[in-house]
Amino acid sequence: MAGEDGLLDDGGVATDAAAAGSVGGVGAAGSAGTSTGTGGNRVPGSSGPAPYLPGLFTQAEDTRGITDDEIRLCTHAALTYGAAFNTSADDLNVYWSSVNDAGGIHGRKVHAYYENDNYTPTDAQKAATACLDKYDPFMLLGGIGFDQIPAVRNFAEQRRMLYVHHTATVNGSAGKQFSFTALPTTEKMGELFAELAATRFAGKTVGIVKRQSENWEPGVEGFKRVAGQHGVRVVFERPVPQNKGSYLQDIVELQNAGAQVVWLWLNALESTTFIKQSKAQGFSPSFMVFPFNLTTQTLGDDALNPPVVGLNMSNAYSEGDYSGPFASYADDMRLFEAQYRKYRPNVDLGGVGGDLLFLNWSAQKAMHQLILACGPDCSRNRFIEVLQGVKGQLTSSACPSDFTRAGADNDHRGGWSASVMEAYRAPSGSVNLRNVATCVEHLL
Amino acid sequence: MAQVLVIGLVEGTLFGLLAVGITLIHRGTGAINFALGEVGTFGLYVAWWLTVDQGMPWIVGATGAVATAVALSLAFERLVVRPMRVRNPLAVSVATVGLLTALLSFEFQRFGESPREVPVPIHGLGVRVAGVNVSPTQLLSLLVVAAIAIGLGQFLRRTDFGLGVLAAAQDADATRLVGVPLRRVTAFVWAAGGAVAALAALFVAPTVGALTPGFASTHLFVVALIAAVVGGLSSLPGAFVGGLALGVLKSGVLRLFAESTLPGKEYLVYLTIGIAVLLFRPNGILGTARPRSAA
Amino acid sequence: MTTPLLEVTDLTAGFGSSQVLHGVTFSVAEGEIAGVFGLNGAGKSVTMKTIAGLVPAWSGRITFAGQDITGRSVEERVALGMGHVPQGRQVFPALTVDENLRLGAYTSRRRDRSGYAARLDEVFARFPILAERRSQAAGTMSGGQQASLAVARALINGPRLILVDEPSAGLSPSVVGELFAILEQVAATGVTMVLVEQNISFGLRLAHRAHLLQSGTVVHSGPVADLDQQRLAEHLGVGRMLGASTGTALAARRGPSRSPARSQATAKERS
Amino acid sequence: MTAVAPVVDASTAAVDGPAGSLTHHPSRRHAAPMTPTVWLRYLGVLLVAVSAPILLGELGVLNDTRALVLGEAAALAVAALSLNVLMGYAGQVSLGHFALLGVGAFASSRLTAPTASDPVALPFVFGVVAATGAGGLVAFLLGLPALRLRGLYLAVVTIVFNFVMVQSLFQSSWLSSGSGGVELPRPVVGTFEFVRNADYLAVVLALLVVVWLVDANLSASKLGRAFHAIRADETMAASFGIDVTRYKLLAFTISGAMAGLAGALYGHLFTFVNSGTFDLTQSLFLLTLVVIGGLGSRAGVVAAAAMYGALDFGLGEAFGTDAAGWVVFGGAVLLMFTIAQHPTGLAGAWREASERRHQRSVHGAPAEEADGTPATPQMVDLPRPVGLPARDTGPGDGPLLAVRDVTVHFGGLRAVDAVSLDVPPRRIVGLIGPNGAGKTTLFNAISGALRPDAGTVELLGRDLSDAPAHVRAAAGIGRTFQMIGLAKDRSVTENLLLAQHHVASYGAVEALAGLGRAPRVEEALRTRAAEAVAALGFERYADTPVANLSHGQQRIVEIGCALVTAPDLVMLDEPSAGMAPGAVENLAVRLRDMRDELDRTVLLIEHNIPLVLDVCDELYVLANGSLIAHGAPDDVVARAAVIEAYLGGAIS
Repeated sequence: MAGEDGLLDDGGVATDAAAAGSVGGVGAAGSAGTSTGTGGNRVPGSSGPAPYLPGLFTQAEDTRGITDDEIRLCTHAALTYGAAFNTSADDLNVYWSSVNDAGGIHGRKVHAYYENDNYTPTDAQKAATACLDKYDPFMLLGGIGFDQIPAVRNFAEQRRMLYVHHTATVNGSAGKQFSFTALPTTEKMGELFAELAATRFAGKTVGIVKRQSENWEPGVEGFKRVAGQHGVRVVFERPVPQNKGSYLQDIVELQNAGAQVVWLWLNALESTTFIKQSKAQGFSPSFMVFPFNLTTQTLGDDALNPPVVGLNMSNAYSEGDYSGPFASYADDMRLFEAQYRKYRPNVDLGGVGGDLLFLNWSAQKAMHQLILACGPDCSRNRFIEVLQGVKGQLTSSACPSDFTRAGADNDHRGGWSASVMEAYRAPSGSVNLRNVATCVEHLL
Repeated sequence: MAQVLVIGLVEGTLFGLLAVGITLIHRGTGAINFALGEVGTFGLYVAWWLTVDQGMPWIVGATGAVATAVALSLAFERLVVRPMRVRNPLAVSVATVGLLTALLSFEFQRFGESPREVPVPIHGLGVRVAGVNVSPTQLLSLLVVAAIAIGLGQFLRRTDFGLGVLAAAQDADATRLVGVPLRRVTAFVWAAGGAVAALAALFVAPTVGALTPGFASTHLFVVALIAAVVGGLSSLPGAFVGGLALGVLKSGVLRLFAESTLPGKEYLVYLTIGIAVLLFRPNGILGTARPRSAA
Repeated sequence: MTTPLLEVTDLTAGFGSSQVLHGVTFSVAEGEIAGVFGLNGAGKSVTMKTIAGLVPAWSGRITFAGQDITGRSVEERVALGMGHVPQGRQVFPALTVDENLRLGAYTSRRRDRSGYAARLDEVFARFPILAERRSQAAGTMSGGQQASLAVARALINGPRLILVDEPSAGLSPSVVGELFAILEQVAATGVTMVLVEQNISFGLRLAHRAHLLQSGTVVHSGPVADLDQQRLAEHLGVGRMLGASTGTALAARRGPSRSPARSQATAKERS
Repeated sequence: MTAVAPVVDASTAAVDGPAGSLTHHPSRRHAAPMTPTVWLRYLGVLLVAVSAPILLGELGVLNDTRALVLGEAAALAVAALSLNVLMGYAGQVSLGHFALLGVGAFASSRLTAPTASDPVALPFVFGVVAATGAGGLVAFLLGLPALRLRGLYLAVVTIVFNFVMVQSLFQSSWLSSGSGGVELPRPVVGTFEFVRNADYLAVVLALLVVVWLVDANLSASKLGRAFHAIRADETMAASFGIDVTRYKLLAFTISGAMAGLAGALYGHLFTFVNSGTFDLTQSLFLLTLVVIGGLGSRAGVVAAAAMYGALDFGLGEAFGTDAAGWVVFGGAVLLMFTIAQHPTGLAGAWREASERRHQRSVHGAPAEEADGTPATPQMVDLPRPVGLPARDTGPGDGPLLAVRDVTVHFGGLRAVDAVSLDVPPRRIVGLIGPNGAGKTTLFNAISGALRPDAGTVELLGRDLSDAPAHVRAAAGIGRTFQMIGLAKDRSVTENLLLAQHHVASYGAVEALAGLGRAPRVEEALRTRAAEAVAALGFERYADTPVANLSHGQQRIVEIGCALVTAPDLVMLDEPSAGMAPGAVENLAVRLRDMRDELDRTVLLIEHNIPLVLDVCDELYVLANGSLIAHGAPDDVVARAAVIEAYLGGAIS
């Protein structure tokens, strides 16, 4: 099978902006702090180039991909739903269409482009190269892909290209100049999963099935570190190669080991297949996975009793269900659905990809804040300053990021919190996910 | 220990099902149909569309799958194999590689990699043996294999046309010299191969759990190929038993070397078995020695 | 002379670039046994395969039972009543005697299945050895037994003409005698036969008319009776070598006078 | 379950009989020898290949995306050349070839990628060398089962091999970091790092030119000819002194080395690969390229890779990177069409087109003269090639060839039963007998084509009983075959060069580099072949593929090939079979020339009795595997027992 990090890490369309994390309603405050050089606000479109803010990028590189009337972003992501789900660039740009119709940001229209990375490191580099050549973007963004991100990060560092990407390992980000991630690291996600096990499944034995890869393994070390401190008993640990296909042997050994909770540190397809085969064996532990509607809707009832739970860097989405845990960001959901009805009415938001479109929409909403905060004289150096100066609070649906906390050794990591979700029977009848806890740093 | 055996047998049926398909086509055409798994998967997408998407009962989906696979195989024989100027088993096998790649890339483009729910004939947990659940679908698949082997066996032995198919596999010229229309026999063999491919996919998918392009064309196909080789690429029961044997061997190896972190250990074992059988027992472990004609 | 059952005119054929048949012409009357003789490489087998339809003719015409079958497929020619005892017998080794016979009658069973049982009994009566081993795999039988199965397989379809291609090839001398008796029985039924044979004295004892083939052309056609040793040697290009022994074979032939006319009579009684 | 009876499946004899082969592109021209002007041409091409991409990169015409796609196409071209050596030249099926690229890539990464454990990383060059070496070694190991397996069965092994590498070794922790994959940094020369794809493309193109040169050298040397002979017919190859085992493994090793190099180039192009990059679908795609391009044609397979690059790039520009999927689909459909309609692929179609053009401009195809008998060619009388012991022309006392009690039985049947015969020097000895008497079996036992169950064979006092066929050929036995043992899709000259294999004294490396003894020896072989062609009167057909000649002409070429290395003993198996009567007279004249003017010794199997009586000095008669007569031809032929055997005996 075409090798890739995982068939659908988080359902294909998980694009970039979630990577950018979110910025609290920084608005005016943020921009004031940045334009030190020229004092007061410059009126957009006025004559004279923006003053050069010395920093990582040279003057020539600093304003590539941004002009007075447009800013270009390019994302490499696994757009592999194929024609059946007709994921096209337009489906992903609904948020920017509405922003552009309302006059853009500081008078600049946002043009977002997408290149398919097919889940493989080689195609990821083809996509990144195409991004640079075709669109000469202001910023390169990396969708979820444990194997694609290290490959493109390698590419971006060599080409001195501003690259903001999804989850990566701690030492993956160490020593990097041009690559940033506003999402929790692989290790942090492992630790949070351990805390989830210690709280929701206190006293229960845990079995781990993990992908055998240096991009995944650090998460398991994080998990075991925290599990040891909080009395979580790990009774089984099994590394599996990519797309193993049949997990019968592992399932039976899990049962023999008496695992009551199973943490599937795998991608969406592998998790779906694993759970399906477990249910066929009459084995129904509590599963902890990367939660996406793609998994829950394909599994249907198998995702319930007991409900599948998991951690994600953004909020769950279930079309038309604004009650309970959705209430706190119901207006965002309504705005999201309204915009889609206006710009892309034929997209089925209730389908398997609905939550991914919402995740992408809310990430773009967060990116909007960042670009806004970058001000009218936005440049790459200024953007990095904004990004690293962020000490934001909760925005509508993406968890806050904080780059100052990482300390001197690596101020390229800004993600510290995630949301806990569980599967439930949505009013529409399909099995979707809903938040249990939103943007928590610790569960203990 | 019983657990290892049962796991092995359950997984072995998957290999066995596909191995029967491989052997049937090899017997009839002398070629190895590398696209067998994918023809079955394509049929399964049709079954998915009929059942999961359109909500039809499983049997309608299954018929749709078999019909699609048969049509695909017949079209391949008519458009590619028959007009071939240099028609020998190797050239036909390489042509099936073309069919495999074509179907695979079409499925990627059309259906994408997203896993699709698999149509399941009978739901329910099935029976528990030595701590392992044998789903009703797997039990049904045993019946299907038996039906294929017996049904096909009877058809080939009892009917004149069936006898013609057996004879064509042994001596094509002599078959024509007794008046059997060789063209129709070849078409039948490809059609039957397609049907078996679809049936195999229909009964393998529920155990795998998710339908994606190429799910029956990579791991499963390669192991089924070795199983068919173990069965001497000539005997249908030999192929099925070969599949079971490899299944048990796999679960044994995985259980025995559980700690070693080397991924895919079972494949190393398969490679050695494949080479060993081909070199020393080309007629397969179950395939009897060839009856020497006196000439 | 009645119109010939089989007529081959100016037949050319070959493989790839090398031409083997350079214009073969001969005809066979109903009820007659035609012998086609020639040394190795003279084109005997290619002639038979071209008549059967296995090898495509380059040019020339083949008519059988009044129809031009030059372009027809092998299966169609068999359905028209052409039976074959192929070179090297080519029985189906893994099928039983019963199954080999059932396949032999493929075209006639498609027309009417009822007559098959009677024809099967008739064949078993004529070949008791086959009745005895009817459920044995053909591949496990001796050369001679396979030869009789091959002949029976052709007979059971009730053909009007049987092409017998080098039946004695590869058989030990003792078995050749058995085979001769079998072919004599078949000739007695009055069915028309074209016999290709390397073993010339064997062929001469059976055939009514002989057609001598050399380097892909028929150099002589005529009744066996007026073939003498000198012309035979000369035509076959065997020259001096064929001194004594063919003479004795011919003498033995002349003993019981068998002219083609007489066997034609029996053919009429049967049909 | 009633067993469906196991069945003999003759068409794919498991181990020995080849399950048929793919149609190959018969190249008309024999490869040009490596003269200095040829070197200059390659140097020129190399310069252009290196400077063009860098220049275009500077001008911005060749941006990173375009250079990446062209780089991939160039690396695939090297991979296609490597598969072409294995499948196109040597006829060994490999459906898992991309795994060998993976071996190269991972080997190169082990040396060149800085990791936590050993931050010091070797430069790019070491990576490429390691990749080439590793590829060759692993391919050699893959070649071992290929010695006994052919066609389909080898294909099955190569597919499982591909799987084992991807599922197991490429994901093992010591070679890579699990499914995460490995890094392959771009080359650095001094301070200049080949970051820009256009610059790296220059490196790939340069190495593509080098591989092309190596492939050209290979084709123009005894290696290429030996590979083609092995693909055509291993028994025939052995009869020309080719050690089939050694050359088969050599084909795997050379192909594997090229694949390893291609893997390194591919890996360093993308700078990051994981096991999925080298999985089965990639191998099948490479196979598609090679078959569409035209198996056996260097230019064809590279053209196919270039076509893929152009299509992938064109569609990518027009419809975005998703379109690549459709390119693969198109390639697959084209593969099926190629195999069905144009088995020789692009190259074949191109050659047929150019041939038709050539046909129209020149008069008709080379046909035999009207009267069917070519000008009476003389026999090939060439001095014994250097390096062979001088031919024994003195009045030798013992027999040149002594065969004692040779016995061969297949299953129960005694094909040859304790046969002993002597062939005195400078004599023509005939061997006759009815069909199935065991003549050819005895012949094969003498020439080493099959190993007898008992008995000895001595040539000029040297015991060759245990020597394999290629050693006996080198010891001075030249032979022909009943079904014409020649590489029929190669030209007459190519066959005459092939026949001199065992006197081509230079090593494999010299052949590949086109240096050292190779050019000189090849030149000598070429002149010798030209002399032989002239002697045979075949100048007009020097470049004609043997398949296009008439049966009689092919037989003469085959006899020429048997004589071109002036063997002591010439064994002819039914040379007159299928010849027109006129040609047979001619043959008799030439056989006498061999004995009288060329002092050669001939052992002759024949059915044409007049020819035997006319030419032979002595005659052996074989029947049912044992000798029944020996003596002067006229006397033997008249014996009753002989005639009895011939006519199948009187009917009891």
